[in-house]
Amino acid sequence: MKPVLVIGGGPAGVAAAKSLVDKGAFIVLVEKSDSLGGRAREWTCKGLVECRNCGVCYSIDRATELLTAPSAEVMLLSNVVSAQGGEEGYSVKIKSSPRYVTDDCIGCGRCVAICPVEGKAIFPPTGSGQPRIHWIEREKCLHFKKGKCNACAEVCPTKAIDYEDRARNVTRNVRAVVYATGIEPVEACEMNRLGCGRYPNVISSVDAERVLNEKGRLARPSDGKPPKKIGVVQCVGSRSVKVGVEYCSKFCCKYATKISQLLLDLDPEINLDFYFMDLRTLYEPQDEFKTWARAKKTVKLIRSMPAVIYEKPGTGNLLVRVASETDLDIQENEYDLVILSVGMRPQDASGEVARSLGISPDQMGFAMTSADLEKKRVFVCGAVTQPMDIEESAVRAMAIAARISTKEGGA
Amino acid sequence: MKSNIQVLLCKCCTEMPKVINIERLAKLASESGNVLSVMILDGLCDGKELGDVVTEAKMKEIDRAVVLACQKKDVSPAVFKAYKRAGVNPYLVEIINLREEVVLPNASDKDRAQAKAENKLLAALARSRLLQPLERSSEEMKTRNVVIVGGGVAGQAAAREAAKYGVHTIILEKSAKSIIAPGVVMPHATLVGGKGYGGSFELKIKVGESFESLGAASVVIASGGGWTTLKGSLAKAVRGAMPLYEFHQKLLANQIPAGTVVFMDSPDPAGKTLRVQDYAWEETLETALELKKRRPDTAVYVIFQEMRATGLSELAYKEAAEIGVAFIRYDKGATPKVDPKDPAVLTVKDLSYGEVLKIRLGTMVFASIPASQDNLVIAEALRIPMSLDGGIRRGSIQRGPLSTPKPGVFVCGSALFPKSREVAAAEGQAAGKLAGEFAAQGVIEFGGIVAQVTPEKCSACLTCIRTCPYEAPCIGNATKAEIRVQACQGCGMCVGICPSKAIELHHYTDEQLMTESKTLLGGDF
Amino acid sequence: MPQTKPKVIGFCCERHGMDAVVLAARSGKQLDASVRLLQVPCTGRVDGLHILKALEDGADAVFVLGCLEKNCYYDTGSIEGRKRVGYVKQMLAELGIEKERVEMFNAASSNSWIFPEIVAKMVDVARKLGPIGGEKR
Amino acid sequence: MKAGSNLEKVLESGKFAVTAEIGPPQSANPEPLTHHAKMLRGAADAFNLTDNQTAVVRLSSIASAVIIMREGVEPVIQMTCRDRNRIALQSDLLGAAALGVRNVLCLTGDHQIFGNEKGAKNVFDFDSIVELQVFDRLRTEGKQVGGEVLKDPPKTYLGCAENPFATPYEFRASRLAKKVAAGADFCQTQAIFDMDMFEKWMDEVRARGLDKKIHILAGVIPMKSAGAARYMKNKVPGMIVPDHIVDRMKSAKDAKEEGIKLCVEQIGHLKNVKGVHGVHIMAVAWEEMVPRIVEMSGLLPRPKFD
Amino acid sequence: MIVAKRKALNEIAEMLAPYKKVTVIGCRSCVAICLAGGEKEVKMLVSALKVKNKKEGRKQQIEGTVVERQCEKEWVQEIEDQILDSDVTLSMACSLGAQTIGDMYPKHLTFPGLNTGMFGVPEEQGVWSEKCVGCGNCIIHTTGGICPIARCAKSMLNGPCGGSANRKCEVNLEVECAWAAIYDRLKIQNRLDLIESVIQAKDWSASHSGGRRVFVREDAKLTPHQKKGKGVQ
Repeated sequence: MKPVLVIGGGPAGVAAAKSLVDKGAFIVLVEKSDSLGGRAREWTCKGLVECRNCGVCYSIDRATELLTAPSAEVMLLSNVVSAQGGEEGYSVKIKSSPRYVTDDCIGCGRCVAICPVEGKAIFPPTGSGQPRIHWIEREKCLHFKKGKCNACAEVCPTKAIDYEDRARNVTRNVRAVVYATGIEPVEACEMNRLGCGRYPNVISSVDAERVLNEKGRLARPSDGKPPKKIGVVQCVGSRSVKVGVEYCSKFCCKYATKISQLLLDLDPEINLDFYFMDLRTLYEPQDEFKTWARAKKTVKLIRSMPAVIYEKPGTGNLLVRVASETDLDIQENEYDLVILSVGMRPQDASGEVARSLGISPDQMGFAMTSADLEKKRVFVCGAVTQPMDIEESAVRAMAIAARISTKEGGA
Repeated sequence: MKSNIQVLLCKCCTEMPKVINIERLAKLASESGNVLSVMILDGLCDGKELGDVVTEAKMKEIDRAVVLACQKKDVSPAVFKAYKRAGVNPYLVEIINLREEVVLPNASDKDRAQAKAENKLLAALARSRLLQPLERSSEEMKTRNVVIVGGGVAGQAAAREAAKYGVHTIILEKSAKSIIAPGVVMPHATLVGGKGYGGSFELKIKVGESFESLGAASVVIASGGGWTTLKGSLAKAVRGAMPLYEFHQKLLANQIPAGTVVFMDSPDPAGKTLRVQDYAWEETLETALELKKRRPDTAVYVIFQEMRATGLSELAYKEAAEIGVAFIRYDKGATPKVDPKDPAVLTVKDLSYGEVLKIRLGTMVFASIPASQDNLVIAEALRIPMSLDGGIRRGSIQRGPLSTPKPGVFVCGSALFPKSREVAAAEGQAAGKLAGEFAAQGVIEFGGIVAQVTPEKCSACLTCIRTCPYEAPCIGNATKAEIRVQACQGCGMCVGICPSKAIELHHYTDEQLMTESKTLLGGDF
Repeated sequence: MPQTKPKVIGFCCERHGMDAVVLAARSGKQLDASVRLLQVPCTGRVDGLHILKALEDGADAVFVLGCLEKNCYYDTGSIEGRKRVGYVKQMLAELGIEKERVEMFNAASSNSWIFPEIVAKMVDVARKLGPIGGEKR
Repeated sequence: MKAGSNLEKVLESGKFAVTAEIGPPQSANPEPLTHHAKMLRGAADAFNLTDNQTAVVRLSSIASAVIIMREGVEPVIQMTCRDRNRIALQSDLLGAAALGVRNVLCLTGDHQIFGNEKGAKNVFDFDSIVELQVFDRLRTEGKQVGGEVLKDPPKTYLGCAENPFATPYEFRASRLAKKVAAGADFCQTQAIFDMDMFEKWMDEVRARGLDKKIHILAGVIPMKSAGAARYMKNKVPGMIVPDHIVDRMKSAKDAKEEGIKLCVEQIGHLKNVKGVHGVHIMAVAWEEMVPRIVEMSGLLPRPKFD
Repeated sequence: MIVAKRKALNEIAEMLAPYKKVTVIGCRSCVAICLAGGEKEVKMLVSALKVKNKKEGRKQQIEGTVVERQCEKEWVQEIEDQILDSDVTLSMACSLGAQTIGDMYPKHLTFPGLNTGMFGVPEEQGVWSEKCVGCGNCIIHTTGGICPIARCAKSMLNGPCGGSANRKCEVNLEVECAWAAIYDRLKIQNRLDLIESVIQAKDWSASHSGGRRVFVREDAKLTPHQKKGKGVQ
C-alpha cells in the first residue's frame, strides 16, 4: 500500500507518524530542519525530581522510536516542493539539501570546536533533537567558499565529514498527507519597549528554554553570571492587537510557570517575579501555581504588565517599570535577568505547498481543516490548526492517524 | 544446562574502533570461560553479517550470547531475529550498549575507556552465565468487548473509533439519553466493580436495579465531568442557580427568565481548588455572547478569579467585552457573597477597579465543572489511581497521554480534566483507537521477565499486593502469594520490597544483579 | 591527595534513566570513566541490599537513576526507589558512615545535561570521601 | 454530716461556697505553705492541695494538708490514680482521715508525659470514678475493694472534678452523673471562660436533676497576661478560651488588673447560674490575689460554724 | 500480631563488636510481616555491619539466616549447628525468639536485634498501632469493640478524661481519644447505656500483674508417656 506523507517532524508530526507506523502503515516524514522533535527539541524537561507534565520527553521518545522504525522514511533538511493529486493520492516532490556529515557522526562536537568560521559553519542538531548527527551550512563553510579548509574533516574521530554530499530530489507517491508544520515564536524584538534585542539580559522564553535544555542552568548573557533576581513577563507578542498576535497562545502560561518552578528547583536562592494578566495554566487547577508561589517566600506573582524595560547603566541589570497591581502608581523593579514569554504564531499555514494541498488559513493565520479537505486525504494536524500544547497535539495526531488508517483514510 | 557463549563485537558503524581496541576486547573475550565464539562485525543494525553469526552459532552449539553494540532498541530486532534462527533463547542474548555507555562519553580518555569496556565485557559474561532461558506465552482473549464508561461526546467518539477495529463496543450510560453509536448502548448502566487484567476483565455493572457481570478486553473511561452537580456556598444560597450546560439548553430553547444574568466561575469560590477550566470559559463566553446577541438589553456579568480564555477563545473574550458584557475579577481574599436576608443581591469586590458592586440577580450560572462523582466508583472498580482533584489519574506519559497505569484501561475527555467538546471528541477518538487496537489483538502476550514467588519463603504478609500497581500478586489457594503472570509487567517492585525475599524477578534475580555489580566493581580503572 | 580512580556504581532504570544516559552520550558529553552502570527494569526493583552489597564490594559511592516521579514507566517505581535509597541512607547514618555516598536521581529522556551532572556529583563525592576504610586508590 | 468538714457545712447549709488552690512547693521546706495559709486564712472555706500537679514532683498533698491545718486552714487533698495502686490509695485515705483531713478530691491525674519525670511507670489501677466508688464504699460500709471490712471507717467528704469543655461534649453530663452515682458529694469544674458552653452543660445537668444530688463549684482562673490566655487557649487540651477574652487581655493596659477584673466578673456571672453552689479559684502561682478576688466578688466574710 | 522495631544499628554494632563470629537469625512470622526481622532485613543488616567493619578494619565473620518461627524449639533446632558454631547470636525476632534460643543454649550468647514493641495491627502499609496489652480478661464487648486499656494513655475504665480535646488524646494529639471513639461506636450501636453506669474496679490478676502467665491445655499436653527423646524429663 502507498505510504502516508507527514509534513513536519514536531510533536504532532512524529506522534501521527508513530501511530501510523504502529498500525503497519508506511510513512514518509519530511522535516525541514536538521532533526526530529520540532519545538520540543529546544524545550527543556521541567522536572528535576517530579514530572511536571510538560510532555517534552514524549515527543523526543516518539522521534527516537520513529528513527529506528523500518517502515518510516525520515527526510531531514528537506522540503516539499510540490504536491499534485487528490482523493486517490498525491505525487509529492521532495528536495533534501545535503548534510555533508555521514551517519558515522558520534556527535562529539570536536568539529564545532575547531571550526574557524565566525559563528561556526558546522552545527550539532538543535537541542535534544534526534538523530544526533551534525551538519554543515554550505554558505558559511570555508571549504566551499575558499575550497581549502578541512579542519572538521581532520579532527573528526569517525571520519564522518563528507564534502561530496549532494542535494537530492525525490518523488514519492502517497495516499494521504498529514500537514503538521506547527508554530513559530512571534519575534520578541517587536516588543522593543521591553528591551528585547536591545539589552543582552532580556531574553525570550524560547532562549530560556533552549539554554536550560542544553546546560541545565541559566546564565546572564552579558557576563555569564548566574542570575539571582529574575523577572518573567507573560503575554509578550500575544493577546495584543498592536504588536504580535491577537489571540492567546494558550500554553505560554503552562511552560512559563513550569520554567519558573524549575528555576527555583535548580537554585532555591533565586528571587522570581512573575508578571501576568491572567494565569492560564492549561489543564491544571488554576490555583496550583498560585499555591506553589505562596509557599515560596522568593516568588512574587504580579498581575500587571510592564510598560517599559530599560537597562541600569553599567550593571547590565534591568529596570522594569510597571503599574502596581492595587493602585495605579508606577514602580520600578530591578532584575539581573528578564524572560519574556513570547506568543506563538502558525508556521507555513499559507504558501505554495499549503495552497496546492488546498489548505487555507483563517483570519488568525491558522490552517483551517475541514471534512472535505479530509475527504481529499489532507489532514491538518497539531498547533498549526490552533494553539495547543504538546500533549493535546499528540492526542489529536493519534486521532487523525486513526482516521487515516481506515478506509475513508485510504487504507 | 550447558552454557556456550558467543560474543559479538559491533564496530557500530565504524565508530567503536576509533576509540577502543576491539581486537584486545575480542582476545579477552575468547580467553574467558564458556566463550566458544567471538566475532567482530562492522554494523549489526543493518543485519548484513548476521547470516555468518547464525551459521557459527549453529556450528558451535551456542546457547547464549553477549552482544557489545549500541542502544538495545536500535540493534535488538535484527539480533533477536538472527538468534531465533540459531535456536537461542532471546532471554539469553545480552545486549550491552558499549557505544553510549563507554565509547562516546570516554572518547577523550582512551586507556580508561578500554579498561572500562573490558570490565563491562567481563560483567556481561558473568551475568550471561547465570541467565535462565525464559518463554513468553500467550492466551486467547475470552472476549472482544470494548466497554466504554459514559456515553458523552468522548464516549461516543471512542465507540465509533473502536468499532472500526472489528471489536464489540458497549457503552455504559448512566442516564437514559438516546445515543447514536455502534455496538450496544446500555442506558441506566454504571460500572460498579471488576477484576482481571488487560485483555480479560470481569466487570460488574449495575443496570437499572439489577447487577450483571460483563467481560471486557479493554475499557475506556469517558465518565466526563460532574456537569449536574452543584456544590458550594453560593449554589446553596442562590435560588434557581444552574450549571452552564443547563443554562445553554434553556437559552437555545428561549426559556431564560428576564433579568440580569450572572456567570460565576464557581459555586464554591472559597473552595480549595477551582476546577474551572479554559474550556469552561470557552463555553461560558460563547454562551454569554449568544445571550447578549439574543437579548442586547439584558445585563450580563461574568465573575471570575482567572479569566482563562485560552487560545482563540481570547477573541470571544474581547468581543464580549466590546458588546457590553461586564467582566468582574474577584480574589480568594474577598469572595462574592449573597446577603442571607436578601439572597437576590450578590456583593462582589471588583479587583480591576477596586469598587464593591451589588448586583441584583436574575439568573445565576456556574461555569465550573466539578469532577464527576462516578470517578471514585470507577477507580475503585478498576483499581486505578485518581488525581488529587477527583479526576482519573493518567499513567506515565511514556505510555501515551490517554493510558491509565493499568494496561487495557484508557481514559479520555473530562474524566481526566475538564475539556471542550472538541478536545473531548478528539481524545475519545484516540482512546477508542487504542482500546480498539488493544482488543483487536485477540491474544494476551505475557511471561518472560516476570516475578515469581517461592511459596515456602512467603509469609503472606500482603506487602507485595499492596505495593504492586498492576495487582499482579494475589494470595493463592495455598494461602501464599502468587503472581498472575498475565498482569505482571516485570517492574520488580514487589521483589524489592518483599520482607521475606520470597519473590524473584526472572532475568534480574538478586544473584544476577549482585554478581554483575561485584564484577563491575572488581575492575580497577 | 584525592584518589584518581574512584569506584562509582549506578543502578539505572532501562526507561528514562537509560534514555538520559544515551542522549547525553549522543550529545557528545564527555564523562569521568569511573562510573559503572548496571541496568534494572525499574528503580522499584532496586533493593537496599543491592546498594549495601555494592558498598561492601568496594564501591565508594552508589546512585540510583530512574524516571521522574509521576512519570515512571511503571507508575510508582521511582517513588519506591527513592524510599529504598532513603532507608539505606538512614542505615548508613546510624552506623556513622557518610550517607552522601548513596543518592537517588531522576531523569527524563529529553534531558541531556542531567546525567553528566550526576556523574560529576557522585565522582566528586567518591573522590572527597575515598574508599570506605582502607587506602585511597 | 458525712465528715463534718467546714466545706461540707457551708455547702449543706445552702450557702455559696468558695474554695481555692494552694500548690505545694517543689521542696522539703514547709515555709511557703504556712505563708500562704496565713495569708489566705478566712478568704475561702477550704483549700485544695494539689497532688503532684501536672506530674511535677512536689511536697505530698497529705503532708501539706497537715501543715496548713496547723495554721487553722481547712484542706481539700487531691488524690490521683497515677502514682498509687488500690492498696496505696486506700491506705493513704485511712492515714489522711486519721490525721484529721476531711475533704478528698478524687482525680485520675495528669499523665506523667507532662511532668518532670517522663520516664516514670504510671499505675492507673483505678480511674477517678472507680476511686470515688471505692472510697465511698470504704466510708459508708467500711468495705475495701477486696471485700475486707474495716472496724473504723474513715470520715471523708468526697469531691470530684469535671470538665464540661472536653470532647465528647454530649457525654460530659453523663460523666458527672456517673460520679454522682459513684458517691461524689461536690464537684469542682475545669476553669470556665466560655460561659455559653458552661450553661449549656448546666442545662443538661439540671435536666438530669444532678444539681440536686451534687454541689457544683464552678472553676475560675485569674489570668496574669494575654500570653497566659493564649497559652490556655492553644496549649492546654480540653480548655476553651474564647477569642474575645484573649483580645480583651491583649488590649488591656494593665493585664494583671484586667485579669482580676475578668475573674471577678466571671464569678459574678456564675453566682447567678442555677445549680452552681460555689466557686473554685485556681490562682496558680498567684495565690496572694485570692482574698482580693473574693472580696471584690462580695463573698466576704465567709460563714462561720461552731 | 507482635510488632517490633530494629534497634539502632550503632547499638547493634556495639553489642557485637567484641566477637569474632556472629550469626544473625531472622524469623518468618510476625517480625517479617512488620518488616523488622524478615530475610530481607537480616540480609541488609548483615551487609550493613560488614560495611561498618570494613570502615573500621575490624575482622568479624557475620552470617545471616532465617527460621520459620523462632519462638518454637523445633524450628530453632534446624539451625542448631550454625548457632553453636558462632560466638554470639543476634536474634532478629521478637524477644520471644531471642529467649527461646537463649533458653535452648544457656552457655551461648544471644543478643536482641529488635526492640519488641506491642500487639499491633497494620493500619496501612508501614503503619502499625497498638490495640491490646494482653490484660488477660477482655471487656471490649462492653466498650464497642475498642480496648480502653490499650488505647487510652491512662487505661481509664470510665473515660474520657478531661484532657480529651477535639476527640484527640492529650498525651499525643495525633492519636484519637479512645473514649471518644468508644462513645461514637456505642452511639451508632445504640448501646450508650453501657457506659452510663459506673464500671467497677478492674481485676488485674489475670494480667502480668498477676505474675508470669502460663496457659495450659491439659487435653493438648503430651503425657510423659507420649513424649519422645529429649522431651522426656
